[in-house]
Amino acid sequence: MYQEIILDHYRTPHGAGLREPFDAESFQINPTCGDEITLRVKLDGDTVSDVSYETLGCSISQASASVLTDLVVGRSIEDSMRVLTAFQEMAQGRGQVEPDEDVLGDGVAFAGVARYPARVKCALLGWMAFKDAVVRTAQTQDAAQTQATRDPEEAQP
Amino acid sequence: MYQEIILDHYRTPHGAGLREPFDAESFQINPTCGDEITLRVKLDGDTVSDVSYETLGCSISQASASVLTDLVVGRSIEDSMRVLTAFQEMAQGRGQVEPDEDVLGDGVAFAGVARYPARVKCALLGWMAFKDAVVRTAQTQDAAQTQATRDPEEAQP
Amino acid sequence: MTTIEGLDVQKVRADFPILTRTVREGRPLVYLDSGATSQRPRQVLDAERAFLEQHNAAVHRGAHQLAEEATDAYESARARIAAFIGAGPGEVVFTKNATEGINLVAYAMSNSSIRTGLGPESERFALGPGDEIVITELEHHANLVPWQELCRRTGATLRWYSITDEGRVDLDSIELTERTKVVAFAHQSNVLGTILPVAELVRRARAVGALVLLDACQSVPHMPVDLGELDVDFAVFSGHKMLGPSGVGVLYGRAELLAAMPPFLTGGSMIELVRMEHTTYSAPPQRFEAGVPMTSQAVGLGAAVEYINDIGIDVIHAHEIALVRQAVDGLAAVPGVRIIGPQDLTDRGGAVAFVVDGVHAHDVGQVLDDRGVAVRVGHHCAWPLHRRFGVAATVRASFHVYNTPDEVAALVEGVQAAREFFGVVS
Amino acid sequence: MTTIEGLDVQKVRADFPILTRTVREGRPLVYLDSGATSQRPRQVLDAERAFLEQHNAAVHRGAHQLAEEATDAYESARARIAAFIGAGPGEVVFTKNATEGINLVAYAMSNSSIRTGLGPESERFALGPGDEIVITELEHHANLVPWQELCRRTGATLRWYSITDEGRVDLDSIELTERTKVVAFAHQSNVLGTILPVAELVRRARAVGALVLLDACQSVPHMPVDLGELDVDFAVFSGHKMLGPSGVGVLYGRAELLAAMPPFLTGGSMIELVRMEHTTYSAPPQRFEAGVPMTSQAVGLGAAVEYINDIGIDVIHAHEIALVRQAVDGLAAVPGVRIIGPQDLTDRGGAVAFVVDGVHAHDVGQVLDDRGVAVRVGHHCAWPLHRRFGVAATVRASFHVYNTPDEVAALVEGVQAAREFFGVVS
Ligand SMILES: Cc1ncc(COP(=O)(O)O)c(C=O)c1O
Ligand SMILES: Cc1ncc(COP(=O)(O)O)c(C=O)c1O
Repeated sequence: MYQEIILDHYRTPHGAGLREPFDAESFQINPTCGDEITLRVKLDGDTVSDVSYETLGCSISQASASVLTDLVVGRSIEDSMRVLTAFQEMAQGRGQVEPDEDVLGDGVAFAGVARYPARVKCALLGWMAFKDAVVRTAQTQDAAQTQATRDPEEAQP
Repeated sequence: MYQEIILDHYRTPHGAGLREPFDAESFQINPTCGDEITLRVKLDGDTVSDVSYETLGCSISQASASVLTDLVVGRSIEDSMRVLTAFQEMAQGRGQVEPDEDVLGDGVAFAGVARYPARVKCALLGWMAFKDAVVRTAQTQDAAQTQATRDPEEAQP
Repeated sequence: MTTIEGLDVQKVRADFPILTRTVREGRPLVYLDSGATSQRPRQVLDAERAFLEQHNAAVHRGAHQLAEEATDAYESARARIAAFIGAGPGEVVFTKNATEGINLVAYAMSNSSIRTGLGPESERFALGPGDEIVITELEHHANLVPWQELCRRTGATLRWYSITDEGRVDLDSIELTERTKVVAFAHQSNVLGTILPVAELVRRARAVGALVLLDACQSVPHMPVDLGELDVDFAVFSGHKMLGPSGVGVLYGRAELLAAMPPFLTGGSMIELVRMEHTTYSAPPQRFEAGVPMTSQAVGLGAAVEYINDIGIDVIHAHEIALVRQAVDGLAAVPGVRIIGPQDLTDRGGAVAFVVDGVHAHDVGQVLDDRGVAVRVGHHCAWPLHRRFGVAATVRASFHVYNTPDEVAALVEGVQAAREFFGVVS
Repeated sequence: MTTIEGLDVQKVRADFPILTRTVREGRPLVYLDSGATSQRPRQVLDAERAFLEQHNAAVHRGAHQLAEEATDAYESARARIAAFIGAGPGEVVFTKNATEGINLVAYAMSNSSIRTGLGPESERFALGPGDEIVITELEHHANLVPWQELCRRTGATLRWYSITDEGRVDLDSIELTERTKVVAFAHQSNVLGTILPVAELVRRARAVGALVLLDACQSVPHMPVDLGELDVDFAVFSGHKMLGPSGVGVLYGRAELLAAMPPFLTGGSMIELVRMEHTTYSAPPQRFEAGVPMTSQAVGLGAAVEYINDIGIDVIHAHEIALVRQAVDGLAAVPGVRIIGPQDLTDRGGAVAFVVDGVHAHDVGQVLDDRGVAVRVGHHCAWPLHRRFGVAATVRASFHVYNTPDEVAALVEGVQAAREFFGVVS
């Protein structure tokens, strides 16, 4: 399970820390172990321009968040959601799903996690936070637009 | 279990039917099967002068009530309680208690019931009603006496 | 007696160790009390034991290999049971028995009725004075008393459909109203054998926006049941009546309803985030499974479903119906025997209750027991129904896949013997 | 390591089939997660199977021979379990787990608080705004969330004793008042291993007339407990943590209190008289056991008690304490390991929780699992306690009679290996 790639990301996480500005933030928790992540997303039009995060968690969840930033920053929302789906399928695939390195890059290192069901949630924690934050950016934008037409003063994210 | 004596009492129950006057009445029910008995006790001083009853129940509970009247009518309360205790000990004795025919008379026929735990309640239903009714006569008399010293008009049983 | 195609009863019987024992001084056991609890085949006992000897651990809690295997076994059992009843795995909540399942819904409703600290999604479960809960007069105490208590707690009113002399629900006896919040009824009566008109009762409940709870204790073990198709909101049944372990039952709830319903039992494994001041809860089905669950029993119930599937639930049903036919005809031919419940086999399943003129049910049961025939006597936890028919107690024979025509014949003979013994032969 | 007189651990281990299996590519299983759930000896599995193959029937319902035998087996198990904990048989209520037991008391109290239709005897269980329930900050979620929910339902307030840095209850942190109605606490912490000062907490509760509930989940399976002597009002524990089956637990209640308390789950077997309009309830313990119970599981728990008695609960306790001593000393000697909980063995039992500097508990657990050592990682259903100690998760090793000094050594080595693997060796 502990591929060298995972340990590398764990020891030197990419994109760690919470940064401003951001469009939406998500807080996720793993109820079985109490691990937490706070993750922020900044969009530039349709492109993910930054992902920043703070985690309290194991090597798997930290490395996974690090790989996530590598894979989604600079991509369109649509593309990043495609990566997310591929990662999730692999992680929940119980070792039966062959991962595509072209799509998942360093993410393929997590294929082994799929054989440890109790750790799948760790690998997915950051991804769930990312998904949630993206949904929130959409909501905030909608809300902002709706608000804007009515009362610009209240339109704070 | 079905001793000839039991069947005789079942077919020709002694003392069946509800009679007046009486000092107290008890209604008992067996929650597992819904069997019922209403039993009345009339005392003459310290002596049980009549026991009358109406049952809705199996042969065992009917025969047991019939035997009960034979055993307690004409006895002192104290004596009848002694018989009750002996009957109960035998019925709950799981076939280990040797019944005393001198005390229990026809009641010894119920010794076999003790080996059928589910039927013990049937055999005891009438006896529980008798015990309860005797307790009630004592209460009514107490109440009557207390009342009597205060307000004779309210002293109805 | 017709032989049911594809069923070798003797082969089935060989799977049930208890059926080879004798009772009352050497008489072969004739077990006709499966309506109270069924017996377990070797396959179910083996599955539970294999789990305990190889995979046992606390589920949904550990990260070690045993814990993973145990969680897997537990969740696979849930999926198999869900498929058996036409439900999604997320719609199956494990309870200790059917009784807990009904109480769960009733308490979730009274919990919803205390609105402090709850979101708007639980509002549809809230009750108050003037609201009504509707059941029928033939219900098992398990589908009566929890509703009485819910009414006591919330001020709602309990109403019920009465039962006709034939033992059918009298659909004209009451009308549902806009205040009817729940309609709860048995799929099949555990006394009369009557199968209730589910579709019609669901239609009426839907028309007034009431929730429907189906007590499937006597249907799921004996006939094909697709809860999705029946379109009920909740349903309950017990493992021990379907060749599975005691200590495990199922509450089925439509996914959307379980998602909106507040919890009942609270504690470990059903939480999302716990602080001393406040707790949030996980998604169903976990939200309704507090504490370490009946793990090996769920696995055993999964094995029971597999056993039933291997024989075929329709085959089991046909076999039982043939036994019911034989029992009803055989008993009705005994003078002085009155069958309580439909004699007509339309919409009727496998419980045959009866009284014998001049011989109390307890005495009939005793004579049968002395002959090795195990039946149930009493009110079978349906006291109001017995009162409705003016009897304190009935004798009930009930069947499962392992019963034979010879056993039914032994029942009928035993009833005749009881009449002779108590001298009521005409 | 001292050998405990009268205990042949290898002989004991031979009774537990699962202990011979291997995990993760052939490594012998080192099971150090008995605090979550224990394993079952052959004797318990055999007792349950013998019951099911010979005596299985619905208890307290049938009049046939099997039903009598089943009732006998069930009630004998109750009597044996009662004797084991210094209680009368009428004071032992079977529940599905300890969690249900605590919920039972909490719901009986909110049921009492709705006074409609109740007698004066239930008044002592009634709660309202201004009343207080007191627990501690180290409780398992099972002894926290049900009280939060009870407070939500009744308007009462939850308060708690805080925990000192040493992992002891800070008896000065709060004062009980005349409004304190319940004081509920663990006998032994499932994380820290701390044994709580029962006598002192009972004394304080009595002084203000509060009821005392003891969560004995981690004490009854591991040390001699006499509930009568401890003078608590209620206590709970689970079968699966004491070498017995899952799906069965016990609520102990003082006879006088159970007699006065209204029911929780309602349905069959707990009634006295049922009408559509109104139901009356039977005496305890039946009043609190609605529906067909976990029959074979109660029998299995009775067999577990017999198994424990044959070894001697004091022998088991001494053995576990020796293992705790070895684990605490061994782990404390590993650089970077911090034990959460008392290192002093006074008033301390067998759960050893710790963190490793620079290595997350999940990762420690994974390295251990890969070596065949099964421990639990996470918050162990005591999230507020973890927050109190500023950690999200700990590693917990817990023991039972079948564990050996070699296994504790494997734990300590595994922790060292985890540090090496994650490169935090100093
Ligand atoms: C101290 C304590 N209390 C309560 C519980 C809950 O027990 P169960 O999950 O068996 O209901 C546990 C175990 O999980 C425990 O350790
Ligand atoms: C129709 C019906 N409903 C409910 C129940 C209650 O089931 P359990 O006692 O397993 O909870 C039974 C059986 O006893 C039943 O036959």
